[in-house]
Amino acid sequence: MPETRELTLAEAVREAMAEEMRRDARVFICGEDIAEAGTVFKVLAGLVDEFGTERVLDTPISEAGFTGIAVGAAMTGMRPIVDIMFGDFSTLVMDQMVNQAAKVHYMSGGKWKVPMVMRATLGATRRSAAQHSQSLHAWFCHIPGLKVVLPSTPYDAKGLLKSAIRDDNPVVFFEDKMMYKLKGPVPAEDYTIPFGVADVKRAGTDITIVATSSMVQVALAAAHMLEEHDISAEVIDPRTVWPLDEKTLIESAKKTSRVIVVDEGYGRYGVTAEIASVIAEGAFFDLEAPVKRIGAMHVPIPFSPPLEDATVPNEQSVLQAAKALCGR
Amino acid sequence: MPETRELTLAEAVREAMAEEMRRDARVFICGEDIAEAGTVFKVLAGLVDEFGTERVLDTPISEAGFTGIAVGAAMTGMRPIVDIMFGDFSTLVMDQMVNQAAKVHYMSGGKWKVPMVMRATLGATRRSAAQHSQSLHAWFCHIPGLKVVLPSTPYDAKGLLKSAIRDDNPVVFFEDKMMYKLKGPVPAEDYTIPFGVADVKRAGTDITIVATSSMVQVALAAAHMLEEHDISAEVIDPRTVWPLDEKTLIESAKKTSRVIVVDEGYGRYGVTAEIASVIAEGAFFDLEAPVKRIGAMHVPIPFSPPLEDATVPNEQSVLQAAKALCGR
Amino acid sequence: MTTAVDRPKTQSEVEAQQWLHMYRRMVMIRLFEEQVNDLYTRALMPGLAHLYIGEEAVAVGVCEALEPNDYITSTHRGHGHCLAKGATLDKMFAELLGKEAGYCKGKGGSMHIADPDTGNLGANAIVGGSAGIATGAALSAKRLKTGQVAVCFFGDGALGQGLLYEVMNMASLWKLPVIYVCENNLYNEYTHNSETAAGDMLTRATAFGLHALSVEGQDVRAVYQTAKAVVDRTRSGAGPAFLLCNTYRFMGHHVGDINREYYRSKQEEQMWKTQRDPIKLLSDWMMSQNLADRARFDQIQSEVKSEVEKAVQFAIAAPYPAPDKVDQDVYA
Amino acid sequence: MTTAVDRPKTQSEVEAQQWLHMYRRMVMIRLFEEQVNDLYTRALMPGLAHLYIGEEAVAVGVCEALEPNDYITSTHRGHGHCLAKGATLDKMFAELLGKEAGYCKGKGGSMHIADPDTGNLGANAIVGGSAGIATGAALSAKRLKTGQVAVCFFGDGALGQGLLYEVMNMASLWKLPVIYVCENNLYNEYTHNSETAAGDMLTRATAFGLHALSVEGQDVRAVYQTAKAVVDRTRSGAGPAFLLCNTYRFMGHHVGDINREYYRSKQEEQMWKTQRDPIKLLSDWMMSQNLADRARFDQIQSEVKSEVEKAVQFAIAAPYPAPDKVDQDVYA
Ligand SMILES: Cc1ncc(C[n+]2csc(CCOP(=O)(O)OP(=O)(O)O)c2C)c(N)n1
Ligand SMILES: Cc1ncc(C[n+]2csc(CCOP(=O)(O)OP(=O)(O)O)c2C)c(N)n1
Ligand SMILES: [Mg+2]
Ligand SMILES: [Mg+2]
Repeated sequence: MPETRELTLAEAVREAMAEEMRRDARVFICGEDIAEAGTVFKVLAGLVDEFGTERVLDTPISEAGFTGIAVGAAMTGMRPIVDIMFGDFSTLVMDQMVNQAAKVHYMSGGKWKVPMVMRATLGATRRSAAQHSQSLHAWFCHIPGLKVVLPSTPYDAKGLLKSAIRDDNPVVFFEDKMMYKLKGPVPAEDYTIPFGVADVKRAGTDITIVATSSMVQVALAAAHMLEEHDISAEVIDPRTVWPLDEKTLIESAKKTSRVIVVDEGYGRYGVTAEIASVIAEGAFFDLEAPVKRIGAMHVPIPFSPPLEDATVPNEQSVLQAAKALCGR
Repeated sequence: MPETRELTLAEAVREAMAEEMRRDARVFICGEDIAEAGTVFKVLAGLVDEFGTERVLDTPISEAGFTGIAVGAAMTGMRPIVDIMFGDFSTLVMDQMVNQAAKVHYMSGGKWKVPMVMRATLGATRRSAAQHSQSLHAWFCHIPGLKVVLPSTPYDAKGLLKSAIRDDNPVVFFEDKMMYKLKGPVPAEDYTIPFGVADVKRAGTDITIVATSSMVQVALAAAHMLEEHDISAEVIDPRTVWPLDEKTLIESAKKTSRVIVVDEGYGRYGVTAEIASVIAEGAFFDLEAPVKRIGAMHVPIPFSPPLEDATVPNEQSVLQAAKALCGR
Repeated sequence: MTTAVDRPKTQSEVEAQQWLHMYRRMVMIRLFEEQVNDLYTRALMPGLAHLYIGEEAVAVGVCEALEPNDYITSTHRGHGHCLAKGATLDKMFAELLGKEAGYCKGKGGSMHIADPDTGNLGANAIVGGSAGIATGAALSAKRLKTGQVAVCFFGDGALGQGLLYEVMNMASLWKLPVIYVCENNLYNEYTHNSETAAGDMLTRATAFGLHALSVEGQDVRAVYQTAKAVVDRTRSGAGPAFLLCNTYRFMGHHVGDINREYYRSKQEEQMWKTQRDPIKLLSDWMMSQNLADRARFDQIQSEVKSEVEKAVQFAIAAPYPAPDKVDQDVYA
Repeated sequence: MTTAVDRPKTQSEVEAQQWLHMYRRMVMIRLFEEQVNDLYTRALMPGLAHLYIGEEAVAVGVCEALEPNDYITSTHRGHGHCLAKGATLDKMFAELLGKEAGYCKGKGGSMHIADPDTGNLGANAIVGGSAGIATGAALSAKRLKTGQVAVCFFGDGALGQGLLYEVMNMASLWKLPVIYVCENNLYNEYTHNSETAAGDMLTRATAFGLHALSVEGQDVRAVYQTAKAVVDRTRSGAGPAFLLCNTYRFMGHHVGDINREYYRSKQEEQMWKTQRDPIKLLSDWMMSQNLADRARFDQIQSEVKSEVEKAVQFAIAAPYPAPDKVDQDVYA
């Protein structure tokens, strides 16, 4: 009988890295305060004891620099994992990720490869204000050459991260910092989850809720509440937003004829726009109502708790939208 | 009689800056090779003679640095215009534009303002390859606190740029480098064009083509060809993608019931997704067919001419899409 | 006050007044931060709090050398800079608690205090993120001929950010009135800077043509005197400067950073706290010079204490912003 | 060849061979670039072309000091680096013309030549953009204990990019085998670097703990000898180095940059072209030392000329990639 434990998402992420580092000596991690401190979120706690400071490499506060170093290391035989403490600091690595990592393979006519992972956090409601709360993954999805992963459970996090580390392309992996303590079953044996395969987190017939990252948990909670209103909601998690499993999304939309897309990034020009467009096109003749998009409010994320809470999607906003879509 | 001349888009842009610099001593420009060289595209040629090197300020190759300096200067009484030679180098200024410029006003509770303009180029087909051909404006549209302008004619370029310079917010202004030589009528007297007002570049009844920047010219050419097929195309240019004139777009869509959205940015998770979503939602009950999106192919932009030409939208792709949508 | 009104003050009395003023400011910061610690521990304060305790002499010494309309930019560890530049306790606390009455209407919080009235361009939660802003403010001052200078406060960790070198280069080329004040407290979060900064810190500034000095950051008199000279020099048009202040944070990186032994020893902390406390160093020196007695310091301490308490009560009682204010102030 | 096969070569013969080899490489770059100029002017070459003419001694002198499997990164002005590291003329031209037979199947073009076989990690059209890549390659070499070094070529303009300082710091902290070679040709496009670089260039490296040297970049012997010493030192584990090569581009920033007087004088150009031509400097010196005669140089010139002509014919005749190849190689 395969063993399955309850792990937190942080533990699942750590275990994925530890296993891959054991499996492949070329894998190493670099970032700020990751060795003895084990990151500010303690996600990497203990790894340095097993793998030493050369493979769990503390860096100066130089996001662009160490991301660039990772690109070069990836091209020349290593498999780096870059730790970007807050996804908000993605702003500092865009050139290295977008003009370098994403394009090296193509520009060289397929000769050089960049097998690296950039891990970063996303998510608000930690009262961390405008520069430490953003979910900027949409930027990366826009860029050919990158793959973008948004796990929503410990199981997915481990399987997807292992796939990311084994992938020969630059992969951007976003973890919602509010989910690190979320628990879930994780098999003890080795497994990976392929990219581009959405997961139906909950089957339903009346409405499809497409949700990413921690919004999957929000969608599941809303789906649960919707039962009381006799609405059967299907919750689908694309897991990788690029590549995107368009087929599964469209099929569910065709089945239920009503769709909500929830993502924690800013609502405008964000992830929900692409997913909604794909569905609106693919299920055009089956939709009973326009696809409803729910993202973060178009404001910098405020510090004050009552303000911040008003900016991000939550169970209530999904619930209300679902009821409205279903005419209740 | 108000005088109107034929100007190129480059001349219109230059004239807008010259007039605003004459009008307001706080306006200055900074960037690489902008003074004596007048930029690599010669857009600023001659400005340094009138305004001197303090107001047409040559910088080191330090995009992040001089953009940051512009943010600080804007907060303290100046009105900087930052010149980013190629929009591809936006990657280097994301922190200063997104974590600083866009958020200063909000984070300070409305106390500090950042009246600055970032001008950059976009557009492919100059055989400049993957790091000098991108259209990355979608990133900026995603960010609350920024406004994003995409002019498509000399007239619009001048009026919109003057509005941008007079705006008390950070405005990102993208010029298609392939359009600098495009000529069009420009009034000699002072005028501005408000943000958030789309322009119907051509009226039509059978199909709406929403297009941005140089894609407006592509759409107009396609619309002209469509006449031969008895298809009357309406071409709408949002002019500012944020704020976005949703109303005009939706109304046109309701009228024609068929919509194409064309933008030169990468097709996935780009500008077309937002605009298509807005229309698909707003005109849901009037659309005869799914909104068709046309953007750049999801590949880094290749150097080789036959390859590059295959990646960007053109008259033919718009024409074919329109015919297909109209069932011809 | 014991000074007779009609007798002109002697040089040393004037000096004593000035040191006492700085003493008061340092105490204000210390007690403010202790109160923050308390609020945080009692779960009354949302978010994170990075305390400035131990580093007070830097902010106070530098800001005393500035004019009220001079500019500063600050950091995630910014309360001290804001207070030293003249922020009031009540609006500071209110902001930290996310209240409408705060400096930023609750929208900024601990890491984003900004205040045009005191020339505070804003604290910044991006390490090194304000280097451009301070330099730009100096550019404005130069262009508008206002005579202002701009001070950019940042930690030793910010030496890792390339932006700093880009803007120091431009400041030097254009002779801008900006002073980069590096608060070298030895650590970037939980990592000693011997692991993050190669070479020599001062040379990183001289390499770009800046006037660079280092100063004992626990001695407010040294900081003040050096800063004064540097500020005067910069204000007179001699170009940008770099001031390296050697200091130490007595507490954790943030309030929650309790067990610190894996990255620094208790002895090290103890040494700094007992022998290098900037507040004690100043009062000891003043007493040794007979410039003030213990009672004077006690009095200041208790005055400030009650100011702080009043301010914190105000902030606790103040209302949160109405949720519908959330989308105001996005655009000017 | 005139050397008898069975007689062991003397020291100076070996040396002469080596200099002649470098002479040939420099001529190859020169003639390649002249051909590019011609192709461009005849509208046969798409895009932009940044010629390396005048700077040949830098690429050749440095690359001669490297092993075949050592790494380099290059710039927008990269043809010289690629050829010096061993690229072949035909695949170079083919790439520049956007042909399938080119180094990058036509996908990269002039600014993106890359070639694993010669350790070429790629030219880069982002100024300074490859500083991280070169440093990362050095990290790999150190971790995998391959004994390789990595050379990062960049122009003086790249000194404006903060990234460079970030990675030099890490290279220094971690003692990585990387050498930063700054080609100081005095200009960033159309702007003299006295307007863009404050302070002292070498100190910008020593500040971060790097071993830094400057060298007369028109003298290939000086470049080679200095580079050799620096490469040996770095390969032996002594840590990163910075080599400042003073040089000059004889032509415009790119082929279209014809009228240059607004940013630099004809006299200045003339001086460099007539007195500081690296190719002429080497042949003059060799003749003065009786290491070779005029005929030998003429012979090399004509040999290279015909190689170049053959290669360009190949490239012109080669087919473009089929349009349906456009979406290959996006993902590995
Ligand atoms: C660009 C960026 N990277 C990382 C962080 C996370 N972070 C916050 S404070 C800090 C350490 C800063 O050290 P230092 O600059 O020395 O300031 P100190 O905390 O010692 O005052 C780090 C890494 C950040 N806020 N910004
Ligand atoms: C980040 C970035 N900014 C601007 C440019 C545009 N640009 C291309 S070459 C160049 C000048 C580079 O000067 P230098 O580094 O000295 O190299 P040189 O051309 O003199 O060899 C500039 C500004 C660019 N390619 N990348
Ligand atoms: Mg520190
Ligand atoms: Mg140069």
